[in-house]
Amino acid sequence: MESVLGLAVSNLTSPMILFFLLGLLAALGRSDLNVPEAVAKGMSLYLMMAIGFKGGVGIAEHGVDVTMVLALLSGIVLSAVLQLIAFALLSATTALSRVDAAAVAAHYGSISIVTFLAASQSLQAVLLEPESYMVAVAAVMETPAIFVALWLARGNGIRLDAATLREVALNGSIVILTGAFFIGAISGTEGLKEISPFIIAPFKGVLCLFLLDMGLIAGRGLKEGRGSFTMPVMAFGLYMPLIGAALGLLSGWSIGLSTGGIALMATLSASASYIAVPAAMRLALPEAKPSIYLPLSLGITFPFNLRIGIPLYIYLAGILSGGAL
Amino acid sequence: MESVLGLAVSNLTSPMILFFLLGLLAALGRSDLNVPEAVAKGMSLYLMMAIGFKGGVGIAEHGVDVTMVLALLSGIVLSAVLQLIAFALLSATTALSRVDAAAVAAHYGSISIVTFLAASQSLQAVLLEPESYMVAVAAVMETPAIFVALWLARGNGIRLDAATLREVALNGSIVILTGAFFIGAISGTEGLKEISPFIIAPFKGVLCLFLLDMGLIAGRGLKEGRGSFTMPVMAFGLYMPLIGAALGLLSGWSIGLSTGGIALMATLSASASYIAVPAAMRLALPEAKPSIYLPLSLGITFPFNLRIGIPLYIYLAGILSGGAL
Amino acid sequence: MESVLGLAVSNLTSPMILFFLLGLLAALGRSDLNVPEAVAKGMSLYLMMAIGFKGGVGIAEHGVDVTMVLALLSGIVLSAVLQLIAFALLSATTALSRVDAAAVAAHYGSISIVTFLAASQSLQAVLLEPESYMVAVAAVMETPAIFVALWLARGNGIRLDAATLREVALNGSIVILTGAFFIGAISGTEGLKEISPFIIAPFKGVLCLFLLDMGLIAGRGLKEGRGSFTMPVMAFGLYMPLIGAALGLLSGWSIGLSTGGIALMATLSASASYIAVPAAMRLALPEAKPSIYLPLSLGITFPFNLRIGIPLYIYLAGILSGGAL
Amino acid sequence: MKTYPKKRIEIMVEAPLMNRVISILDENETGGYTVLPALAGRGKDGSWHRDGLVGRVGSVVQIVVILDETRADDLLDKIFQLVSCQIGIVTVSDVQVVRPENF
Amino acid sequence: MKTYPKKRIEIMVEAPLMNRVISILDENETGGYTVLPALAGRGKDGSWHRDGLVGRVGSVVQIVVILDETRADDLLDKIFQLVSCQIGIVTVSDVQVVRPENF
Amino acid sequence: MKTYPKKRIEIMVEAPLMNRVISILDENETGGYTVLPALAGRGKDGSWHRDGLVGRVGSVVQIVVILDETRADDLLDKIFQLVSCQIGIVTVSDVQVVRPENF
Ligand SMILES: Nc1ncnc2c1ncn2[C@@H]1O[C@H](COP(=O)(O)O)[C@@H](O)[C@H]1O
Ligand SMILES: Nc1ncnc2c1ncn2[C@@H]1O[C@H](COP(=O)(O)O)[C@@H](O)[C@H]1O
Ligand SMILES: Nc1ncnc2c1ncn2[C@@H]1O[C@H](COP(=O)(O)O)[C@@H](O)[C@H]1O
Ligand code: NA
Ligand code: NA
Ligand code: NA
Repeated sequence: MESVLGLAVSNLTSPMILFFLLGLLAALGRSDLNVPEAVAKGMSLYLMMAIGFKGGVGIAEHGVDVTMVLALLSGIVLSAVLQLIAFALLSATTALSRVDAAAVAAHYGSISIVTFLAASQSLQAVLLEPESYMVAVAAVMETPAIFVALWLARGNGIRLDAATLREVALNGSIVILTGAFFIGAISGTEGLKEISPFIIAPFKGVLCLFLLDMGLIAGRGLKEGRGSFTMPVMAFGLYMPLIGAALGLLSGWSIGLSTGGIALMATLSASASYIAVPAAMRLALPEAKPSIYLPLSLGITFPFNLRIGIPLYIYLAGILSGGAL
Repeated sequence: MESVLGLAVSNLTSPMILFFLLGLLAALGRSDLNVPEAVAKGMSLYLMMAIGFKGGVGIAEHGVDVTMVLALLSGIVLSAVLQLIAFALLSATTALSRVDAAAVAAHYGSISIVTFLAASQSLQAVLLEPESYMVAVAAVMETPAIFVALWLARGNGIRLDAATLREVALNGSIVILTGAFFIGAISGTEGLKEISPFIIAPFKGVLCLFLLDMGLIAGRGLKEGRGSFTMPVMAFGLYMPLIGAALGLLSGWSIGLSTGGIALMATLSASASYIAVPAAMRLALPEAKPSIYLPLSLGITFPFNLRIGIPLYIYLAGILSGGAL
Repeated sequence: MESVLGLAVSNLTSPMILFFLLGLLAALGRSDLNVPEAVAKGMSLYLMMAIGFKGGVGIAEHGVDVTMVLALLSGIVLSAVLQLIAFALLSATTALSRVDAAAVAAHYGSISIVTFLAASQSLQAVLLEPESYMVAVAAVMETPAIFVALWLARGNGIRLDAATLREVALNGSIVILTGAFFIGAISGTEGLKEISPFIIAPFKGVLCLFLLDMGLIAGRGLKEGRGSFTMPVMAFGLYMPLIGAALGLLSGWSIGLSTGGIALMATLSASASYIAVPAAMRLALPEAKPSIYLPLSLGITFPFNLRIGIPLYIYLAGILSGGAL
Repeated sequence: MKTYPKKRIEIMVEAPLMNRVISILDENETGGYTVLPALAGRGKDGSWHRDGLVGRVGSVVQIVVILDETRADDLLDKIFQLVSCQIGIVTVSDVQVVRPENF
Repeated sequence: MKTYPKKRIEIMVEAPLMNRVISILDENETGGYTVLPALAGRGKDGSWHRDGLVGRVGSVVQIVVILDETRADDLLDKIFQLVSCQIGIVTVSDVQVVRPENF
Repeated sequence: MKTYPKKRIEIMVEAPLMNRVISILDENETGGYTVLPALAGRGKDGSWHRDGLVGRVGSVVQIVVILDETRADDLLDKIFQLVSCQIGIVTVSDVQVVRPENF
């Protein structure tokens, strides 16, 4: 138990978490600090390009194996299972309408790429090397939840038209992430050497600035959201990631991932989307209230994972895989 | 012939080309992936600042010689000659109006700085060092074509007023490129050392992201442009760069440039503008249709040069200068 | 006297100053060169984050001492004293209204963080290491002037309401600067190592691009401002920094700062705000004319400090502290 | 100067819906349209501000269409069908244009 | 299509004042508003352009409020008090809306 | 609240032409103007979107001028001369302003 505390404390003095806290406090204190939208979008493009590329280079170096295929399949199954669990829990414990519950559940079936990044950085700090294809797992877990949500909300006059399907499947973040993954796989170590001063060296620094912005958004979302939250909804934002992590740990362990890989699988399952899914929900389930799902995912689950979840998942992954941690 | 294939293939696995392709495919597949305008402008500022500065430092290191003066003069002459050839070909083979032909020709008289950059990177990969003043040649080839276009389109009630002249001569891209060139020349190696972690190290990576954006724009331009293109116009977009390259190779060789210098001279001649000239045409020749010249330059000639032209020009430059390539 | 010339000359060939000049000339020549607003804001966020963080790491390394406390106190006192001097001089020598004089004086009581950065870079070039807490001094000198201005302009129906106070005290630039300072102090050398490829390596290069933008704004401001300036107002923009520097030198020396620290104290006192204070004045003293205070601070005092002031202050700091310079 | 009366339809919708509205305009062969970005706003669902927004949710655009009165009603019907269950408001006002073609 | 007459108030103010105007709108329980960013402009105090602006001084936003005539006058009074001594202009015009609720 | 009738001229032109239109406004001693950026649009020459645009071609701005009826006609003439052969549309509508000065 001490080591998890140690991890959690070192996590607390890492610049990334501190910049997130700064943003959160600035927003709660009503400072006018902000990151221009274009800069925020540019950073998110950069982060996804870098992470996809690095993942692809990993594949080029280590090749494809059966565990990778299992990991991808587990990701898809986990995503669907978690979403159904989330929907059942929300229907049972909260007063949310069917459509709202479906929309919230979709966020928890999908993943948060920034949470994934933060976990990767924490793993690096404790010298654990996760499998490089975990970024591909992240990519396959991002969108299916949107389709499941439409199915869950069926019977409310909701139809899936081809246009929505295409828009969802080809949304920008999926395209850049998987595109950069394939580019990394094709251009390999050679390609990485050429652009590593851009995509590797400044990566953590950019992540700090990006997390500052996430803190600002989370803080402002929390203030806006206050009104719409009931206790059961807030509680859901805190226990759902733990359920996700538990299932993620188990499946990561059962398919034979490394300690780092198990921790990332848990993190992905525990995290909730706040970019791709909300945008898709506005298109596909416009009756669902954004004032519930956005603040819940961004203001509660995201900070929870960042500050408490990640060190815990790493610790538990270490125990599960019998590692030295 | 094998080595040109080799170059072309290595070109195909370079991250730069792959990111361009990714953008192209994303646009053709109607993905909503995009790069915010401010970020795209910021990157283009960065690229021009970096390339100008490096060119200037080269001058500070190697000094000015007679070949440099010849190269600058050749650049200007080539620009005018190519534009007249383009205008004659367009008038003879297509149904474009005089004004449209003049506008399209202006794009091919001018140059594309991103094509120039891509060629420089490919040269680096095969360890060829072009003359550092080639960036100055690029700068002098950028704007004259605009004035020639106005002269070609004369008799359509078009007058050149002083305001247009000044706007064209002092357009932002010329000012930052030549300004950074002189700053590089003044502050020299000392200055370069101070800012090289900014302008040298991440350069290729930024170029990748920028080419992703170019791919998106080219793809969207192609989709829009489809309707306006006739076969002869499209063919022009493919053979005109070859004519340009041929003349560029010859003059680069005849004035005694190095293999790298010849290849860059060919690339500049083969490339067509899609930033400075289109903006100037809207001001000076508003009757010309942007739906012809933009997609042609950006959707056809630019990808052609990037994927096929550059390796070919480098190969031919090697043969011409009797190099080992 | 020779060494100050030497410093001034080396200052003139530094890329930073040259990019500022390029911007100034481009603006005066009416070029359309510009830096997108979002990119400019992004760079200013970056610069403040980097400088704050580095300052905080310095504290983590060297600890807090009594001189630091004295330096912070001196900063606050200097800020108030300079503002009162400025107000008295403006009232005595110019025809500005009481409100305008109060607004202009507020700019000279506050500081310019970019001038501070440029001075830090010049110090680095002559191998002088200022105290790392000087960035904290900069932070405490930034805002008090705004409150003093409201008091000076009193009797014009101006009241300070709580909303204005909070907005001023929590303005974005103060929050990011002090926030990054504390984050640096908490995460220390460890944290710095993680993100130094982002916040240290490219710093000077980003500063060049930022100064290009400052040159453009200063040049455009000067052209706009021409009409509103009288000779006494312009003169004030030139002699006020010298008064500030003199007091800054004296107090820096009397509390026992190092040569670099004295030079920075002089620079802070000599510099005038052009970001935080103008924005606050529009809220708090809307009757004051922005067409006077902005061009004066940005078009006259800022370039003066950049080109002449900084080398002079460093030279004088060297003499005062009996250093070898 | 001679001017001609037209209608100005302004549609404020969330950015994710923009493409849908534009498809309707395209199908209807409207002469043209212009989309202006909004920076901030408030509606039934609370307030939002563009800066810092990572995704597109919340941010609103204003789509401006100048067109002939004869075509306005038909377009309004179609747009209203889309916007009704979504977030957004639609206004119509009178304007004069200088060139009567293309509307 | 049936439409209902409303008022469109447009307020152009400097960005630093935006939050003040919005507070007034919030206090007045206006149904909603939208803020559009401006890129450049000119007024009594000279011209400005957004690009390159580091701070927020000079840049202007246009705040659009659609509301019922019955509430317009009261709001105009309050806004005018704020804007009068500051930089900014206020215009009112007639529009038709498609859904009458929420204004 | 007492208001005064004015005209609102809105000019949509491609960004490269913006400076030309502004020069005309300046020469005409128009009291002021505001330029709003557009994000996307469609006209005779096809559609465009701001994101990803490297140069300025294609992107459109909307220039808003509030002015007195007595000065509107003259301005329209001059602007129309510039815009006629170019891409762009000009609309005029009625507005009320709160402060009558400066228009
Ligand atoms: N009365 C109004 N006046 C101007 N804009 C409005 C108004 N009501 C709503 N909006 C805009 O339309 C968006 C969606 O509004 P709503 O459908 O009420 O949530 C808001 O975010 C505002 O930007
Ligand atoms: N007549 C006008 N038409 C349109 N916008 C205006 C007008 N006058 C002023 N503005 C805008 O309002 C801002 C402040 O104007 P002023 O209060 O006159 O300095 C200007 O920067 C313009 O953006
Ligand atoms: N009917 C219209 N309504 C609104 N905006 C228009 C309309 N027609 C054209 N525009 C805008 O004006 C620009 C140029 O139009 P055009 O001159 O028809 O090519 C377009 O890109 C649109 O942004
Ligand atoms: Na999840
Ligand atoms: Na060419
Ligand atoms: Na000062």
